[in-house]
Amino acid sequence: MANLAYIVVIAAGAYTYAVLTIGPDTGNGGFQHYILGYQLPFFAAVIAAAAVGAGVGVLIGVTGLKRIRQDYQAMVMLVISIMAATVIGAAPSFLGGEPGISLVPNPFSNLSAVTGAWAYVAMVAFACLIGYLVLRKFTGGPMGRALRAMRDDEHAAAAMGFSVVRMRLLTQAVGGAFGGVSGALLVAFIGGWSPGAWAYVETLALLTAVIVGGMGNDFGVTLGTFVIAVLLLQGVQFLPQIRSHTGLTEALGWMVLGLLTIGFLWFRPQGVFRERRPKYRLRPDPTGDPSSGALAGRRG
Amino acid sequence: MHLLVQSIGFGVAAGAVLSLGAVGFTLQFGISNVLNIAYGALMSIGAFLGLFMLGLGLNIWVAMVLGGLAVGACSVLLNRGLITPLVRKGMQPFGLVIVSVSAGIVLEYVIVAVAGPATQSYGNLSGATLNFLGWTLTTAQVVIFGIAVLLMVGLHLLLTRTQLGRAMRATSSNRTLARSCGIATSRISDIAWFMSGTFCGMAGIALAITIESFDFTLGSIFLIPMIAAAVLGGVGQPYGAMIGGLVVGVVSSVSSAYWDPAYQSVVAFGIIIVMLLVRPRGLFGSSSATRKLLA
Amino acid sequence: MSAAPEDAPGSGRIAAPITAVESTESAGGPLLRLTDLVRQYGGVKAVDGVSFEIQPRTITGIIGPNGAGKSTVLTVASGFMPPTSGHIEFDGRDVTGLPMHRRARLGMVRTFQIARVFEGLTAIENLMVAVPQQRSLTLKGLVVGRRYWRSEEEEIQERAWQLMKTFGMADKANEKAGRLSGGQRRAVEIMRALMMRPKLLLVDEPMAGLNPKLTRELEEVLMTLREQGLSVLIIEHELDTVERICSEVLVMAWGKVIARGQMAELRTRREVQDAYVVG
Amino acid sequence: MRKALVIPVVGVMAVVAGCGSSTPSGNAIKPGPINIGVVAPFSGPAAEFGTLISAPCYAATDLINQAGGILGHKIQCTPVDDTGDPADAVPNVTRAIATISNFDLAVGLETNTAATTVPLVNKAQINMVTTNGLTNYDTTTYKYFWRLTPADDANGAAMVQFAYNKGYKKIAVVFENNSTDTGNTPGIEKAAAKLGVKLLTNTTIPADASSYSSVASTVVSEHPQAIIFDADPQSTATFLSNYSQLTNGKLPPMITATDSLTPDWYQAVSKAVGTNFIFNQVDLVGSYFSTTTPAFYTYRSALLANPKTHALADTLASVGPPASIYDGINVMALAMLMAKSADPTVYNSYVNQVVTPKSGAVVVDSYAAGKKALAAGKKIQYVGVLGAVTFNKYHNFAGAFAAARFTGSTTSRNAAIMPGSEISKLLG
Repeated sequence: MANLAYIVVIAAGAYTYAVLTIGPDTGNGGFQHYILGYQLPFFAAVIAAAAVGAGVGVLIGVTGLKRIRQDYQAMVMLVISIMAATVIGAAPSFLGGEPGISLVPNPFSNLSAVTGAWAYVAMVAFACLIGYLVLRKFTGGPMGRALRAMRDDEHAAAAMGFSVVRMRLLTQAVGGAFGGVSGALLVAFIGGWSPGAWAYVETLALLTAVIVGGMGNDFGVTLGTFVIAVLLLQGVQFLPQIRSHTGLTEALGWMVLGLLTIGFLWFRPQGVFRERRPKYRLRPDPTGDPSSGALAGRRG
Repeated sequence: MHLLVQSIGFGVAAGAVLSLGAVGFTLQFGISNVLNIAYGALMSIGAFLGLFMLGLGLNIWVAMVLGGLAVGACSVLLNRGLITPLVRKGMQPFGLVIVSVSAGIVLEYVIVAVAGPATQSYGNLSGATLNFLGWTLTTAQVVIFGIAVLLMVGLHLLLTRTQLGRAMRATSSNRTLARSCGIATSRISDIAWFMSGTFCGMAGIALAITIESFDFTLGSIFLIPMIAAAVLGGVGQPYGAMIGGLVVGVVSSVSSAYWDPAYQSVVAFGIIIVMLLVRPRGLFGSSSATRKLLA
Repeated sequence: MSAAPEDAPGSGRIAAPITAVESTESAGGPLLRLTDLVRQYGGVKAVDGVSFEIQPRTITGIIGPNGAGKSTVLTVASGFMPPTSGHIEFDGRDVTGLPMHRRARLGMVRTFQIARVFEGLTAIENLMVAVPQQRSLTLKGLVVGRRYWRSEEEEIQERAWQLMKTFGMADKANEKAGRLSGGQRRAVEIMRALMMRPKLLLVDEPMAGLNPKLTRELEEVLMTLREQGLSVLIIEHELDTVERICSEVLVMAWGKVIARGQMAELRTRREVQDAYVVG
Repeated sequence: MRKALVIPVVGVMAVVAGCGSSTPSGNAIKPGPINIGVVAPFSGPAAEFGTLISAPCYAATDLINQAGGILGHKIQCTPVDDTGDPADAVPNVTRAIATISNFDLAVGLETNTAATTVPLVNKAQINMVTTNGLTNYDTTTYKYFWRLTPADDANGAAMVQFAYNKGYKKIAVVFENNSTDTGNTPGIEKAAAKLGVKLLTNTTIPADASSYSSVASTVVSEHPQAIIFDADPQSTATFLSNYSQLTNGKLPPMITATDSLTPDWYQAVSKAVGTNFIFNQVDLVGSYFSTTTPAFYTYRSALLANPKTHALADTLASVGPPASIYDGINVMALAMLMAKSADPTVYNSYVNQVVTPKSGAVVVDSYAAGKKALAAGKKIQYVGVLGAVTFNKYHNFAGAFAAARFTGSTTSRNAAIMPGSEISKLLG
């Protein structure tokens, strides 16, 4: 099940990176307030963001352990993500409140804008590559098989001797660490972070990406993220503004997003790319006749 | 002390609107078993329909009834056109939540496309201010409270005294069993969606009257306290939702008087999470409703 | 995986999984012992003071009318649900407070009343996943990678193929389990349980929905497994089946065990007949 | 209200960078018009603000083009949508920097997004005339940063000064929890302490709550002589109607910021508590400029002449930030003429020469006049709508403040003027 509070993990990573690199809040005329305010080097802060992301992921995961119906769980997750944004927004001296934290340092700030952006893309691409390789360890092979089994039926998995709690928290921690890193990279690029940047609707956009791409397919998810994020949401910016109707273009973007989600769930719930399962081949074995045994091919 | 009494009064006034919305929400959930997040958007539609009808020169209370019925029709359409077909396709509850979230967003931006994103207002309809029991309420708030009470009593009579009500309760507690007893559950479901939509639309217009100023996000902002009320009272329990609405209203009002008002909405969030995780049946829910909730 | 000798005519096809069963003579005493087991739902006692033992290498049946508490006994025994009171001992060890997955690792594996397969996995993957302590799922396995767990994975695959062939489902191995028929799902579920090399198999109405021929074949499987050292606790409605395979039968009604013994003898007992009539 | 969307993916960045391969700024001027990027929200809840802040740009560019353009180039306004959200603004502004040719001046960069957009624009070496109120830019060392409006804390101090002048000694303060509004608070607190004005409730409220009755009740119970209040239109209307419900329709005098002078605010508040309150009890405090100078007439007639801005002419007549953009564009355009280059790295060092008083300089009040004087080989001093401008070493200029009263849904007239020196003393 997709985690509707995932955006909180991204936010946690972003805030962690921000307060660990930005320096004390008395700087810059003291116009913003936040805790910590260290000036750690980039990589240390990213690692810390991963750790905090993992921690927050596990915390969210713990609430998900309670056996309630999945739509209720979805609701709890949505509420958690809205609540987290509200609480952070209402506490101005904790993480900058509603205005958020700005002037977060960029690791390439001494390069020019364009070179810096390219350097950043290169770095993010590298991070993605590493992330993909780590992810493959989890989604491919026997580990992926076990996780998929748990996703299909937790009770049956527990009956098979799997510690559902441990595996769930493990996946939450790994997912959380990923979210934390992506939050850190994002905030280092943007330079600022505020509750408005992680409203629950952003979760919907992430979810649409996953649904369109195909939930069980790493490549599909990546592709979906590109299609949705870049083409749709950024593409809307290139449309001519309809002057007489403020907000119409923007509204169209959102409607397309919503309809796309519904349309895919309706017509092609598996997404553009299906989940693929490995095929195993039977070794040649002269004694076995594959189709002759008990229970073969009969309808029960 | 005076502040406490007063804020309880505000809470009751806000709670009446909340109850109205929460009852509709919980009624539909109880019978069709679908968590409808698009409910908030339907509420906004109700508020904008009210605005449209005020523009036509209708009386606000007439507009409230008509708007409610119109939203009821929208609600049935949503069920027939989207939810039921997907349920038939075997979509899981989690998928349905995503669908209703998406549908809600689409509906909201349909409002933006038609009416624009600007802030709207019915104008000052609150009437004279009334003082009693140390409470300060406007005439409109009292009328809305009255309407809410009337609707609740009406719903109570419908559920307990009529054949339809019995059929609805039967469907709510066990759909399969009800169907095997010859109850046309899909028709009951339609009726539930319609009634839910009607409550929703009326709550939207009532909210727009009391809040004075609103935009297309009206309903989705209000959805969280409404769900909190429904969850507090036990999901699927109309009576629970009535009480839940009042409790959530009073608690958030009192909390914002004595605590940082910025945290006002956090109270509602807290109620939802604590209730669902600690006592999912709600304060008034039966254990059969609990079994529905548990996976 | 040792070879599957074709040494027992008529039951040779299922010889392979049985060698997978671990030695059950470990503790000497009864394999499973339930003492004064009570399970309440709200105010209702679904199980009301049940005590019994299961010896190694036996098939024990539970019969009784609907609502007698049979499934609840199995559910509580497997650890899916905690008992309200009472004790559960498995293989000489108190497992009352142990969660289901820990009991499964000790060798007590259950199947479900309605077969539960991992629908997104292929049939053979359903089997291969059922080795919870495989190396590939450890931290070391994640870090070191394939060379740490490859040989074990190959062995698991080999065993899974043996079972698939035994149950005659090798041609369905790469089919998504979600597309299998009810009987095939049942088979996958039982094969999956066998992959774990259990000492005790808890099965809930495995014959439900199977045609008579299939039922007989499954009976045969279970009996061969027992000969190889497995114990089975089976809930079954079909009394003929129970009579054929069970060495001991418990009759439950109203949450209590009202009679126990051999099926043939029980059929004649008055209280058993009464329970069925009333139920 | 719903914020617009940030998508935390590499994809966006890739597109940004992909577009960016072509045109690093700061090169010699290319054929085609010179572009002024109007960095403001054009979508999202604050979209109206984008229209308002574009108007002075149209007025200035129309006049500059009528005067023959700059160095043979036309000049035009190009909207850059910052969506009102600091995080969303970054990709859009980065893309604009990379894709807009002859992007030689940016205007706008308002408070909500300034913290992320100003550093970007500065780094891209593009001059900016910003209207943001962040106090951290009071002492900025950004080379390309220019600001002709006061920081928010000065505005807060001016609100208290105004209250003090009116004789209010007990004031309640209620702000919405956003950057602009919370930026006022330090100034309010400092000024209140210096002037001996007692602050009662001093709280922030969340936007768009369904009721503010409890907050209102707290405020009412303290009997303030006036209330300093700033929030979005919807929340303001709800708060005021909750308040009047408690006091039988009696509302205290309200002091708010000039950014409340919008049709949306007027509409929402007038429907909730009536126009009488708006016309007689609301004071809008903001920066001041005279509406009787020739420079103002030129500005106003340019606004009236363009159909896009015609309807806004009256609204803008007393609002400081748009006027500061108008003046700022003229100053920058004249600096380009003096530098004989539209390249910010070149003309930036001429900006102060345009405005500082010097002996023998011709005082000019429009681009056309300045261009003529420069062509005649004279020194100039631009004195525009805001009057004489002098930038301090941080490229900041804060003029006088005034309190204004509504005279219509979007129009106001200045009532009380407070010298800038008085306000800066309160903050010192």
